[in-house]
Amino acid sequence: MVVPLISLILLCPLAAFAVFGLSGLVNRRFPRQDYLSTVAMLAALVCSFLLLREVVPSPESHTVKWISLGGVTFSMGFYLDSVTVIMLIVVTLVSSLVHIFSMGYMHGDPRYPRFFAYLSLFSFSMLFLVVSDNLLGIYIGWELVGLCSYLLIGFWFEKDSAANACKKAFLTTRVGDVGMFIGMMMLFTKFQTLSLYGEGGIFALAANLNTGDMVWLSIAGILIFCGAIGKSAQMPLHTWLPDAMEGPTPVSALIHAATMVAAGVYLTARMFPILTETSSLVIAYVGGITALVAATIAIVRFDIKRVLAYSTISQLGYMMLAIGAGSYVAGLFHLTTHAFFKALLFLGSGSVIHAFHAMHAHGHDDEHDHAHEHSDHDAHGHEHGEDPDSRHILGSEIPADQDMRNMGGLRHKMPITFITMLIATLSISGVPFIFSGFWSKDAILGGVLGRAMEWNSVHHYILFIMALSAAGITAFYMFRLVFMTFFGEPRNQEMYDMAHESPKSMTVPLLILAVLSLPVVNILWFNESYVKPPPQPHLHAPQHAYVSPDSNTDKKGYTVSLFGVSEAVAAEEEGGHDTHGAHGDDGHHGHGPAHTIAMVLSICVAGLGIFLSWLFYHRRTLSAESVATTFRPIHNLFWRKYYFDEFYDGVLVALTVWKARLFAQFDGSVVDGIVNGVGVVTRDILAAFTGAFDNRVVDGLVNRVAQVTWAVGGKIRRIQTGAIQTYLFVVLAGIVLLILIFRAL
Amino acid sequence: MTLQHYLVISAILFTLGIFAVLTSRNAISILMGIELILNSCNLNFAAFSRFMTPPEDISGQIIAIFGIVLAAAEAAVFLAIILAIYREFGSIRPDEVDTLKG
Amino acid sequence: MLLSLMIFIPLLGMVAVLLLPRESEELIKRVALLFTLIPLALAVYLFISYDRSNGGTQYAVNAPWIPAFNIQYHIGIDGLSVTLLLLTALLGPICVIASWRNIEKGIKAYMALFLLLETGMIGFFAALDLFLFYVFFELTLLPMYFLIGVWGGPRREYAAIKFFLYTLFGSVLMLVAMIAVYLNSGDPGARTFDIPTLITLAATAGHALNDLNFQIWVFLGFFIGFAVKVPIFPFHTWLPDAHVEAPTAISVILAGILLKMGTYGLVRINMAMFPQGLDHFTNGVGFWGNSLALLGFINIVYGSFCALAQTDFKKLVAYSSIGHMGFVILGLAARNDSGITGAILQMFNHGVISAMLFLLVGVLYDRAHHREINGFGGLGTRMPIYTGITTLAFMASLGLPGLSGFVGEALSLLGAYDKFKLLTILSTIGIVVGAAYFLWTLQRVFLGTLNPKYEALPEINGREILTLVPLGILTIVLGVWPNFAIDMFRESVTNLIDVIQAI
Amino acid sequence: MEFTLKNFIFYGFALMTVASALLVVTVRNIVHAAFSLMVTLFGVAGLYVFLQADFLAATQVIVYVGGILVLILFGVMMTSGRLEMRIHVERGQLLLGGIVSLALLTLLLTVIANTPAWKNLTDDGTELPPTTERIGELILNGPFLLPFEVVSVLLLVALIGAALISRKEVRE
Repeated sequence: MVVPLISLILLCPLAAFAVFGLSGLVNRRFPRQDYLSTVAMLAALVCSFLLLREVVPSPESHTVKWISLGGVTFSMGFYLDSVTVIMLIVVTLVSSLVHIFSMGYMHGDPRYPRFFAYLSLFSFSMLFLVVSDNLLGIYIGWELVGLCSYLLIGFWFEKDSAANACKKAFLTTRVGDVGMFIGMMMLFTKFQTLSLYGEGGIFALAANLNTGDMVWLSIAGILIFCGAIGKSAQMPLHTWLPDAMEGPTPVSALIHAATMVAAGVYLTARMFPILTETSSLVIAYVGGITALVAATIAIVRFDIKRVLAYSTISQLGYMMLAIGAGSYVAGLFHLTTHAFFKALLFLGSGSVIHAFHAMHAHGHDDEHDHAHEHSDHDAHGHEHGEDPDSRHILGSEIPADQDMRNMGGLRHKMPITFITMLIATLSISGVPFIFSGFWSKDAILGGVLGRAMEWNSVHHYILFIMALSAAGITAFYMFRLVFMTFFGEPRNQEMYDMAHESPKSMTVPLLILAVLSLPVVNILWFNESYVKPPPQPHLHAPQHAYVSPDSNTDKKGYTVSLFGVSEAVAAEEEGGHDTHGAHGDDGHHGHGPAHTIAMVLSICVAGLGIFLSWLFYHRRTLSAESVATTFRPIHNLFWRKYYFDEFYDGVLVALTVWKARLFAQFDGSVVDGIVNGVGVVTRDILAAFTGAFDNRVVDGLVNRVAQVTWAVGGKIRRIQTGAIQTYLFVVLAGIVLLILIFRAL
Repeated sequence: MTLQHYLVISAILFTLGIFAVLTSRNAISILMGIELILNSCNLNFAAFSRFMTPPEDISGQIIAIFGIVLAAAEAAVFLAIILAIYREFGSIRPDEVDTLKG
Repeated sequence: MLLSLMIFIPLLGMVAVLLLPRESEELIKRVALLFTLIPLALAVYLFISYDRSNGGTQYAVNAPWIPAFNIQYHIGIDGLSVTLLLLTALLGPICVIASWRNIEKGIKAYMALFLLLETGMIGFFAALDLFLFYVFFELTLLPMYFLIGVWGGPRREYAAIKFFLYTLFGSVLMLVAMIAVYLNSGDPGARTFDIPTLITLAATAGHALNDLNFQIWVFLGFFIGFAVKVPIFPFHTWLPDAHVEAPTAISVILAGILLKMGTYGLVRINMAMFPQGLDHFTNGVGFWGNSLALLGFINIVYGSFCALAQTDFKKLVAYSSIGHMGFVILGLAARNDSGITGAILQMFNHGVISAMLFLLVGVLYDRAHHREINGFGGLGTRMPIYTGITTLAFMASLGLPGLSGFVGEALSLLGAYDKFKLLTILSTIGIVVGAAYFLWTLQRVFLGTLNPKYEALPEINGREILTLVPLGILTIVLGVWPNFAIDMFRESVTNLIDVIQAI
Repeated sequence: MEFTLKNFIFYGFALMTVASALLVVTVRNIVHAAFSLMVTLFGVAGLYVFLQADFLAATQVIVYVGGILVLILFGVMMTSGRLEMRIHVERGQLLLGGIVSLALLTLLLTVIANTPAWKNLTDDGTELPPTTERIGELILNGPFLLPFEVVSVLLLVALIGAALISRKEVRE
């Protein structure tokens, strides 16, 4: 039952895309691509839920030979454990909702069918990535989602900014992917396989490595993680994600918030068993720094989608931090909750943007044209088309319908959007108990603090503080968003007057997602043994770490109740693996105090953030402008996004282009120049015999040869007087000479 | 009258023919030079036939006869060409007819 | 017999075309198409009927040709040849169709030369006698020279002569090496040009061909001959010129087949016949031991960066070819399972993909009459199907998984990493730069606002789609199911590795 | 070398041949040259007689003097329009040609003098039977039949060709 289900899950969206591709080739549109794609996605969703029922006390995997060489075989297959199933459900669920939402949002777009086809292709790729049981398969899905991301970011490719953004996204992630590929090469060379599971899989083989190989394994792990850095927009490769907001908003919700960017986290989690202390720490720090930096940048954005984009980066950093700190389950848990509430936030913002579009449409056109975001941006692109790059760097050009400074007071106009977005905001901010985000975030904080206390590790204390600050900042800027958008007085009366609630196709997905932002989602993590962190044979606690005396004897694990992380005592089959712990779980040793402390602290910082936000943006007792002026340098740093774009555009891109030009010139002048030298020498020697040659400098040995030949011919042809007598004379003289010579011999 | 007498005469004729062909500025005198050369060859054939082969073998003479025939044919064609050239170039000086000049 | 038919049917077609009156152009094209379709049918038959479990030579024909030098008409195919034969035979009709409308003068001579070229190419991949091999190698040169020099762009004469002289330069060295091999193959009277025999002799301890120094020099001779054709770094400058000037279909053949002749030669002659020489250049020790991989690396990175700087669409594709052939060299240098398989796959895939790319450039050029990348913009709105196919080709070329380009590249790199760690890691720069130049081109040509000059540009037509679709399908099929091709030459590769490792 | 009449006559012919050939080459008037050539041809015919090649001698006279020479004279007339056309000779060419010719002559003479097989082959003076009949046999009924036929076709072709080339072009 498992195999056909998985096949169905993969094939449904693929078929939807194939219909589009084939119909496109013959220039006939399939009439209802939107329904086709949506139905395919819903079918996949149903199959995923069926799988949930099927599954699965023990992981299941099936492989087929994909490439078989004389000595090596590369297999393709799927590996189905609880995490896979949860991911499948998350992906299909969000994707289905986004499909439905898009039917309203994208209605009237000239490339409306294509949008759904791309969504289908994306869903297929993402699902393929999720179920793959080997690195090659993951890599394939990985690149394919990258392609879809490219196509969808550049969906409105008439805009120069979109065209730039999609290219940037693909290239930036590809840098990370190359790192991942190098990591794969390392693993392959060592183990002669790229399969992860089973007897001959990488995990089983890596478990047997001795300590001498730890440096190697750390490097390999970090390189694989490079792929995740790129795809999950971690520092320093995060800059593509904010630009990716040039894509249609449902795309931002699906790809750049809920699923694709989370694939990096998923990959890192999959790689959990081969992480060592070093690579774990690197991952944790990258995640922690990303979480903090992106959050600070988000504070000063005015583009509603960019705020959410930086928020996404920040939350992804959170998940990385969790996995790096050993909180496997918490990381994935947060991935799930984040997928829903962030998709909700994006779709909500899409709803707002859509409302403003409608204004334009009514203002300019009687026909109800919903493709205004598109046309709007198009005009925008024309206006500023001359210098897209500088626009990017400054980040100051915000489309009017996305600029929060034009919003305000919308809660009256768009009640459903408002309510649902508020729920999501409360969730992401970590407002306690009735919102899912609180539980997952708290699990991470507790896990990190737990490890810090357990290992007595300075690193993990630092990471905990980073995470905590990020949580506070997150609460602050998310409420800033809500206050600026939905509260207060309308800042732009004209736009406000035209705004309206979105159609049902858009609000229904919002409502569903709002429900999913409540702890109901935790049901996925309900069964105490449902998700077990895999063992980490090469992760050892430092020598000075406090190891609880019962760590070997207790059957430990991690439990998530209906209301999130409430206790953490359960089975850990591999418990006796070695004496130093090797518990790749959620720091349950320090659970008691750690989780309590973490929870209290996180509620405090969240409350502080919300309170400050209220003061700044609702009560306006504090002025954001004056604070910004006071801390001008810091504000600048945030505003300019830590100068990453400037650095990349000004240094790396320029350097690459410069190098390319250099190489091309080198090709034209030096490579030919070397042979030119040879050519000149050749020419001069010949000149001594045949007289004057023309001294023109030519490029290329071939030219030289031709010219030399030409010149020699020019000289020699004088001999061809055309007078027969001369020929005869020469012939005879030659004969005489020859005979004389040979007689002399 | 040894073989060498004839060979010497033939050699002189040959050389003179060559000289004429080389130096003459008139196509017809070149033709005459060629005729000299052919004659020298024929003379050689006859002489060798006389001195180097058994008396009853007169193949050399027959070859010489063929040579004469060829000379006749050659002269006819040559003169025809000369006429054609004359019509084309208005001259039969070979140095003025140099279309083949490279 | 089947193989001989396949070689000489295009020649027959040439005669047929020459006998037709100059004026009946449609008929000429149809006849040419027919005579390229027959080899395709034969190639498909060979492809299907080839015994995959046996990597040895099949369908061999061996007859004396010039007995005085013991030269034989010896042809046969193994898995590698049959794959490339299929590619050749496939590109034949595609190129004829691609030339249907845009050859304006002398279609008769064009088709005749094209058919001659096809004979040369098919013969080359089937030849098993060194002399025959060389003859077919040179046989491709002449028609190519005329096809570029007569039907090419504005600087066609220059490009054609450059191409001709360069290749001739290489093949002269090859000839010298070939004669050296012949003279050392035995006592006078027992000398041979027969490739399988020579391979056996070269592996026989104590034989003159088995000498390390001899093998190194002969390896170099052949190598330079093939390196010009591939082309490998310092010998590549003919390629951009030839591609830019050649008509579309000829560019397709040039990139699709002629470049493969170089790498095919490397596998067939250099690797199989001179394993010690190969070892000397690829054992990973010292400079010489890394030299072949180094050349592959230089090709990849250098070609990619040069491509990044181009503004001529066709030149960009030409330089990208240089980059992609670098992966072949790198894979061959690794000389292990995945390396060689990857290299061969890359050969085939590059043939398919670059053919697509050149056809696509041709489509654009036929409409806009220029190839300046910066002169376009926004074509995506005007020509959606064309844009879609181009995106597919670009993605395949930049190594997107799921499309064929990836498999070859990935296997080459995986194999090469085993031996040349640093060079392989550095070579991955080529992957990023490759993505960069293709995406940048995609953006400059298709994305952004539509250049008003091209508002009336017609969409790609059915005939052009017809040339692209088979290649596109192959790209996808081989990307999804590479075993489809690998099955053909797996055993042959194993045999080759046995030969290499036997030293 | 005794001074018999026969010898005398031989040397006379020889001298006549050589001297007139020299004239052919040196005289400036082409008509004179042509007539000198006639003398040379007669001289050669005489030499043939001494070689006991009677048929050959007769052919020489008939074909050369009767045919070729007349042809040449016609050629002179038709190209110059007057009978005393000058032969142009340039000094440099003369010098070079002279040097080469002299060298050639020296070479030939050296060869003639130094080839052992050719030495001491004296004409013993025996009378041989007339050759005409035998030549007729050989040509028409012997091994030379085929060459003879070929040559006759050649001659025919040459004559037709000559007529074709020299005829006035008729513009259509």
